[in-house]
Amino acid sequence: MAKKGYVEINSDRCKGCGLCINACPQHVLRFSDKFNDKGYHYAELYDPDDKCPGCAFCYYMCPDVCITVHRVAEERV
Amino acid sequence: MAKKGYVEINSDRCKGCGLCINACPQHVLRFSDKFNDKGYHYAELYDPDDKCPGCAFCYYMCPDVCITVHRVAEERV
Amino acid sequence: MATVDKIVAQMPKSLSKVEFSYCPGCHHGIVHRIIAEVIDELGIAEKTLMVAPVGCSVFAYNFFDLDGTVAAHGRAPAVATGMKRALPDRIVFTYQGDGDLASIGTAEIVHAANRGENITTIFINNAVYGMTGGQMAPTTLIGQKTTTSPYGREPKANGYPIRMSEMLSTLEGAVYIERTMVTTPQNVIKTKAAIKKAFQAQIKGLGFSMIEVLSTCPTNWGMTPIEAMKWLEENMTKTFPLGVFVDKTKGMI
Amino acid sequence: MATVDKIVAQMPKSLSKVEFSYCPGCHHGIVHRIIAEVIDELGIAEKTLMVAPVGCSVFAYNFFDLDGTVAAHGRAPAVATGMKRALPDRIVFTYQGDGDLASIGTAEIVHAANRGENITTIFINNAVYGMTGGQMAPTTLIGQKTTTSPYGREPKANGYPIRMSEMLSTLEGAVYIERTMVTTPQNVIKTKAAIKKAFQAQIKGLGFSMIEVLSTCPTNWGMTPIEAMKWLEENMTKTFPLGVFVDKTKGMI
Amino acid sequence: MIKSIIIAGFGGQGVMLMGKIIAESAMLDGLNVTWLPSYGPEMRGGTANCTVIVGDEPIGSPVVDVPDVVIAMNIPSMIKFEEMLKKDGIMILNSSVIDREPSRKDIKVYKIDANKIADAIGNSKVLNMVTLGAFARVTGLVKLEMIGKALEETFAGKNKKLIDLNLEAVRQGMNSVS
Amino acid sequence: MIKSIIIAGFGGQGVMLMGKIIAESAMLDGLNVTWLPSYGPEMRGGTANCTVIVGDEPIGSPVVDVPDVVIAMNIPSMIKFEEMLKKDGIMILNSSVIDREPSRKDIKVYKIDANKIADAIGNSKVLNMVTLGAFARVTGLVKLEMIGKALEETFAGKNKKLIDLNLEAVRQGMNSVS
Amino acid sequence: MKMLMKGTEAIAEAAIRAGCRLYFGYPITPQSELTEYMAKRMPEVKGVFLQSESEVATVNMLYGAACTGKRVMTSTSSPGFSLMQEGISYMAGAELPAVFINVMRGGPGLGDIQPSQSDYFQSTKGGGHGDYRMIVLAPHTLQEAANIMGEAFDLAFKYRMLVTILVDGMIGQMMEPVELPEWKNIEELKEPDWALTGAKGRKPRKVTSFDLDPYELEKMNLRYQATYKRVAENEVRYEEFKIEDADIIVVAYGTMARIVKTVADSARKEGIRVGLFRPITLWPFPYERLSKISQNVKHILTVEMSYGQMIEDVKLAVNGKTNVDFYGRSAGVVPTPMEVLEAIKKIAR
Amino acid sequence: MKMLMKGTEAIAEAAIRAGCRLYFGYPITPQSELTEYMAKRMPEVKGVFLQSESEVATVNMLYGAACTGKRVMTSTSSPGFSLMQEGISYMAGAELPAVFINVMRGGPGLGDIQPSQSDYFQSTKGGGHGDYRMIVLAPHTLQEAANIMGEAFDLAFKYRMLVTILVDGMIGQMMEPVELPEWKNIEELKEPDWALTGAKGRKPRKVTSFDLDPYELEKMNLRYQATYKRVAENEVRYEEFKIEDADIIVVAYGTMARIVKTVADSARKEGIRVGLFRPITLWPFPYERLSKISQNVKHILTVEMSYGQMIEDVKLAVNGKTNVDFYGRSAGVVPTPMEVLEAIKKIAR
Ligand SMILES: Cc1ncc(C[n+]2csc(CCOP(=O)(O)OP(=O)(O)O)c2C)c(N)n1
Ligand SMILES: Cc1ncc(C[n+]2csc(CCOP(=O)(O)OP(=O)(O)O)c2C)c(N)n1
Ligand code: SF4
Ligand code: SF4
Ligand code: SF4
Ligand code: SF4
Ligand code: SF4
Ligand code: SF4
Ligand SMILES: [Mg+2]
Ligand SMILES: [Mg+2]
Repeated sequence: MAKKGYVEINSDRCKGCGLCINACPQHVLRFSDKFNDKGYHYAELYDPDDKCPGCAFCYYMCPDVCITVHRVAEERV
Repeated sequence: MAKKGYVEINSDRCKGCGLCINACPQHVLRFSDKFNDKGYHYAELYDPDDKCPGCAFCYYMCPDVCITVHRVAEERV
Repeated sequence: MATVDKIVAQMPKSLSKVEFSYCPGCHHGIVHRIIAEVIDELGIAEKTLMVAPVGCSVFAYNFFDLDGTVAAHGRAPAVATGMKRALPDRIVFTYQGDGDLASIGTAEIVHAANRGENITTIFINNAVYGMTGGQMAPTTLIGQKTTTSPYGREPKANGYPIRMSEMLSTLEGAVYIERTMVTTPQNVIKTKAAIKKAFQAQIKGLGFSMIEVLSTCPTNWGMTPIEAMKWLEENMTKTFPLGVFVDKTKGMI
Repeated sequence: MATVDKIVAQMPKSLSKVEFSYCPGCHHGIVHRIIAEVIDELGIAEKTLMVAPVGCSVFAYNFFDLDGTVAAHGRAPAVATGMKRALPDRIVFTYQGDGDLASIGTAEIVHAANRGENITTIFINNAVYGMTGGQMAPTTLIGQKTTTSPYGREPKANGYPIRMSEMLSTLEGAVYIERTMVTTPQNVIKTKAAIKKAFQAQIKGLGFSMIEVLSTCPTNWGMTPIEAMKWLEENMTKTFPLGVFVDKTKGMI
Repeated sequence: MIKSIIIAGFGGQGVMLMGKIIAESAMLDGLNVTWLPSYGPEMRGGTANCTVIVGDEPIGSPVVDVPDVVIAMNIPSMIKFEEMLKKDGIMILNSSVIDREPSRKDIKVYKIDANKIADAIGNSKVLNMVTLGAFARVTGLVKLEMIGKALEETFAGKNKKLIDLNLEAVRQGMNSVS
Repeated sequence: MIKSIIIAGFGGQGVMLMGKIIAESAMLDGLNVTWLPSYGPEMRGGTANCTVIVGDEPIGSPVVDVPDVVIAMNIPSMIKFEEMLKKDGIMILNSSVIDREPSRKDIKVYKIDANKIADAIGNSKVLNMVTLGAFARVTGLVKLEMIGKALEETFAGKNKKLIDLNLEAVRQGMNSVS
Repeated sequence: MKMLMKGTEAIAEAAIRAGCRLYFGYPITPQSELTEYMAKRMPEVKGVFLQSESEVATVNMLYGAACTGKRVMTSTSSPGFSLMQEGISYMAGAELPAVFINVMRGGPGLGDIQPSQSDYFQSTKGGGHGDYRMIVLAPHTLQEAANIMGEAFDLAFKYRMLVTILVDGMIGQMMEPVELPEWKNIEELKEPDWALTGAKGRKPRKVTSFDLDPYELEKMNLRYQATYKRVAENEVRYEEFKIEDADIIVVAYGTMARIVKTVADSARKEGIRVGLFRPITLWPFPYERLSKISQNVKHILTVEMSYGQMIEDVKLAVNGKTNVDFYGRSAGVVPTPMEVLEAIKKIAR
Repeated sequence: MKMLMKGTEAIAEAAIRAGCRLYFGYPITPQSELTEYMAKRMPEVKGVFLQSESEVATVNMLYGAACTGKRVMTSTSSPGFSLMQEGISYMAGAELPAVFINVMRGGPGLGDIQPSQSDYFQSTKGGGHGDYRMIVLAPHTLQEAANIMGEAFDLAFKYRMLVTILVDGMIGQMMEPVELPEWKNIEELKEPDWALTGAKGRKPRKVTSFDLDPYELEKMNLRYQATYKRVAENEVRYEEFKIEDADIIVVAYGTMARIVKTVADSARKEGIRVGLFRPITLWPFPYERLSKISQNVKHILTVEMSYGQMIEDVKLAVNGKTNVDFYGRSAGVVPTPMEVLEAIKKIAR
């Protein structure tokens, strides 16, 4: 399947609260094994099956405004 | 007719506001011609026809607690 | 048969003999007397503490023959709270004007009510700052001219007459709130019943009670005492309707 | 045909890049973002002044890319009033916690609302004093344990959770008051609509508007961010029902 | 020359305005003046008073220990200020309300039936202007012409009739002691 | 003898408690002690730290310019306090989080994989006690016995298991540097 | 043209002429006439008058309005000024310019409403928390009060400081002929570069007294201290009255100084050479000048309507070089010229 | 038995032991632990803990509770103390005894939450209006703080005065071993003859700071002044540390004095004979004693966590007899021993 959407997560800014993970309807977010400089296991996208449609639920819930949501579409140029 | 009631007015304390006069249903109160030490025309009882029944309306309305209300009755001793 | 002369109404015991400092016809005096009568009737004079406000009734602690103090402007509910917490079995009441209670003392009255502080507040709403010379109060009516609303109170600039009884009634700790007036012997009697109930609520430990009494300020309204009463009845009661706003005392008193 | 990559959601412009000082999962951050989005959408960033409170959001004036200041604890509505009176054509909003707005700042919020002061207040109710370490707030629930209600809030001693939206709704100057929460994307969207409406009311010059947002304080509640959201939904909403308490904007916006 | 006047009476008797008109008239006459009121709740029920100083030198203290003139509009005021009055000083009394004599013998006393005169004019409120008239006549410190101007200033924008009424009261007060 | 220790880390790492247990253990051992925290919002998100001084003389200032020991639980803390450390002073690092080296060469550095050891014990929160154990072993300033008593005091009324868990963490921390 | 005006009114009108178009206040005797005057006058000059819900609200409204870079003021009396202390400290910390009028009355507590000078410490040493100062001006006639208003605003903006006009109930309540100052053209007042007005076409600005990092907060404090130093160096004001040949110098301010002028004349009639040193800026206090003139004089007498507050500054100035005596009454009692003369005679003996 | 306690907790527990059963307070860093401790502890000792809606409410609750003759207290930090100034003035005027704890933090305004000593003026000169004083005690160790609480209440009742314990965030936040004082038997505390308790079997009593007649108010004020004089004569407290042979005497209080003790030792190691004069009562300030010892000494150095507040009292004491220098930092920055030593060396040169 083609990628419809994806997110970028500012891992430096992330505090590992998990609200995005909790909100993601596609379950494509998880905590990283790694710590960021603040010592948090930050959130990361793990979406091997391209399930993320860019619904932005994670964005809505992120208290630290870490998430940028992209949508990808085939469009006529 | 026999006296059923009457009022005593502390004329030193009276400030001549007239609330008692205004409230008296029998119209037996009036301003004195004289000034008291404060310079007010104090209220006085003028009840030649013994109309006052001691209803205490004047007492209720007096903001300076000047009025003592008496009721007089024929009673068996 | 003999003629018996009985005194049926006279200065209540809980008033001291000190002459009131109020202007002629000012309703503060009527309400003082009512409170004293209630205290006498309930037999609580020896365990009552009064808190006077800053306002025309600043001397009230001297007019009552009770232990008493005067609070900083607006802070009577806090002072009363301190007293009541220290001596929970005493009766504590505050006496406050509309500047005192509805303006500078807003936070204190709201939180005393919200805590259900077991005190009683007598609130004299005369739509004006009496003592300082007739400035606008938060309860001043729309269009009413005062020394600080010389062109008449205008909502855009000065807001609206605040209805404290209504507002405080939204708070859970308030058990009895009523608005009355004292313009006729009849409503003097009603006011007395209300004040008595408020004190009884406190005696029973039910929580916060307040009686708002619409009152005249002939001096600053620029009216005779009689005119002032008419004005009150005709104008103030429209903005501030009389009535009971909360009563959680049913079956408790 | 080509693959087009569009950003559909990202940090709004009205936020500065400064990292928030909030604990992980704290709802303050969500509400900040919503406000910034609304300001961006309304295109008012260049004429908006913000007033931060004392509380965890004390740094908020740095988190927004707007002219701003921080008011003394509880006094944001007074500060905002000063600003708005000086510059009536600017947009002024306060951001306040429950200790700030519902406790020490009671008088200021009541009178700003009553004056119909043409400002907008965002009120974060997290049932606790976050910044100072989890003390009881006036909005703390009955039975809730905090550092100053270690045995659980008990109405006899500490009074009742105060419902500010309900109380302020009794005031004539308040034109729009709604209570929301931000526990799901859906109610984040609702909250955003409410905040937008509040700002629009101000833009139209209608008067005082306030949005109360029920929020979590995972740190002082001693819960994970997710637990905290559940607790909020299950407990806080019972005492603080969501809804619109006043809306005098109909047909005006 | 510096002269000090204390004007005292009961709240509603208009003593403050009387003082103000005196000060203003003197100022219009080119003199230095100060006017200092008692104020606040004192003015309700109790006595109110003001101190006016006029002079052709700069005035330092607006407070006065020993006034040259006392105008007393009621009994408590007479009692209160009598003792302060300068030896050979002038005391003007509103005899409509004050039914006693001052006790000092070393002062000059003038009595004005101010209420009565005012009532006769048809407005009981102008008793202060009546008294002011008496003061002007007795002391010569202020001139009728300046009083007229001062009244115009004070009631600027108000009814012309009011000014006339007050001026008439001043005149009658002047005559009452002549 | 007076020794000063700065313990610094990230808000949730339990540095305050670590300091308190050190101070309390030393006190129980008959020494003078002070404990001084950084506090307030600093403790959220940023670094938190406390200063502990122990000694057999009276302690004047609870503030320290040049600590004898620094315990750093995260990178910002290491950077911040490294430069203050006394020459030949001791620096104890939580190597689970700190993946770099201190730059000074004139100090003694001990690395503890505190998170990992704590996780192994089964409670990630006890990483502070693990570190405390290492500190005790390295400096000899506090004795295991007193740490036990201090833990009992601190968790009085709490679960006995909790005390055992913490003490076990201390022990493993001691062993980790032996 | 001179007009007979009340002190409160003269001050209010002069403030308006000095460009003040925002007034926030809460009634309190003996200054309510100032508030009332503003209520009447501000709408006429298209200014803003707002009666606040309390003095706590007032000072914070002032804070907000001052943030916008406009000329703002309030007036109050002693208890109200006490309530403003937190806000004053905030404004000082945020370097906001504003003018306060404190018409002092008898204290402490509810006290009375008569003239007093017992808030000297509160204004000059800082009634609020933290190391801050405000400029304190003490006029002694209504003319001086009217004249000083323009200066008060100018100083406030020049240094980004609070300015308090400290007068007592007597100055507030008395009437005197006053020649009102010229109108300032408010169009010409330019917007300060720190004012919050909406970040249009520029970077957002922040106004605050806050920094959790003590080293950053210290920097802010050092900036305030540098300002205070500049003010102390440049803005000291005082009046000397017949001090050239004086054996006794009386130090007094405001109403008290007025009274002392009368007394100095009477004393000289009795052969006692009395002069008056009148600080006009109570902060910055004229330490240097007073230090200098105290060297040649036998006695210094401080006279206050208080139990001795300014005397500490007088002593700090004199620094042991000569005797510093005190005469004062408080609680609303205004010393009469006669009793001050007595106090002088006692020293002269 | 010594216990390791936080300063705030040691003070709170000592207050309870001293008979305090009524605490009103509002949270503020760095003293919230005191409030929290009281919340926990008061119910255990059948006392009253009430979290007020604000510091303005707090001080007025204190006023009410103090009216009943009981031992009452509150605690706050700088901005909160500013908000209490009106109420403090009222309590002083009503001659109500009560104990305040001000755990000072960096100012002015919101400032920061780090230790500071910049509220010295506010407490010692009167942050509120009117001529009043309160007794100000400045302990420098937790043990001293705990010990002083009983005395604080005793002084408050003996003189019917307010007592403020002025400490900084460091004393509030640090832990040290503390031996808690003995329990006072509260049954034995007798009801004062002015307490409002309901006029049972006696004449009604009135508590007030109010009299509209200035001459009556003056009488009240003269009574306060007489009390203050008695306190100044009898209750001055200070500590002298190695001053016998000192060339330089450092004057410092609280935390700063603690630090100076360390510094004095280091200085002596470098051959500079430094002593410490530590006022324990900031009001009444030990003017006399300091005046006396300053005669034999080359230099006086005042060190404060402020830009110089106590130094005015030091100068008033020294009165020109010797040099008075100053070193201070403020805004929450605590001078380190090293920099104080530097300051001393500069003078010693
Ligand atoms: C802190 C403070 N601010 C202001 C005042 C001045 N003041 C005294 S009474 C009063 C208002 C009184 O009005 P209200 O409460 O309505 O009582 P009333 O006189 O009308 O009965 C004011 C503003 C004061 N004493 N203290
Ligand atoms: C006058 C004053 N009193 C107390 C404080 C301490 N203080 C700072 S924030 C705060 C409460 C914050 O609670 P809230 O308003 O609910 O905001 P939150 O932190 O929960 O978002 C308090 C009491 C202060 N800064 N100033
Ligand atoms: S955009 Fe939607 S699906 Fe994609 S990661 Fe975020 S929440 Fe999950
Ligand atoms: S919601 Fe934001 S801060 Fe929280 S884990 Fe996700 S990205 Fe990180
Ligand atoms: S008792 Fe009744 S009838 Fe008699 S005077 Fe009074 S009001 Fe009139
Ligand atoms: S109501 Fe009272 S005060 Fe008024 S006139 Fe009658 S007696 Fe006098
Ligand atoms: S001013 Fe008004 S409220 Fe005050 S005593 Fe007079 S009439 Fe009553
Ligand atoms: S303490 Fe609570 S309110 Fe404050 S930032 Fe942390 S979670 Fe948010
Ligand atoms: Mg009123
Ligand atoms: Mg909160």
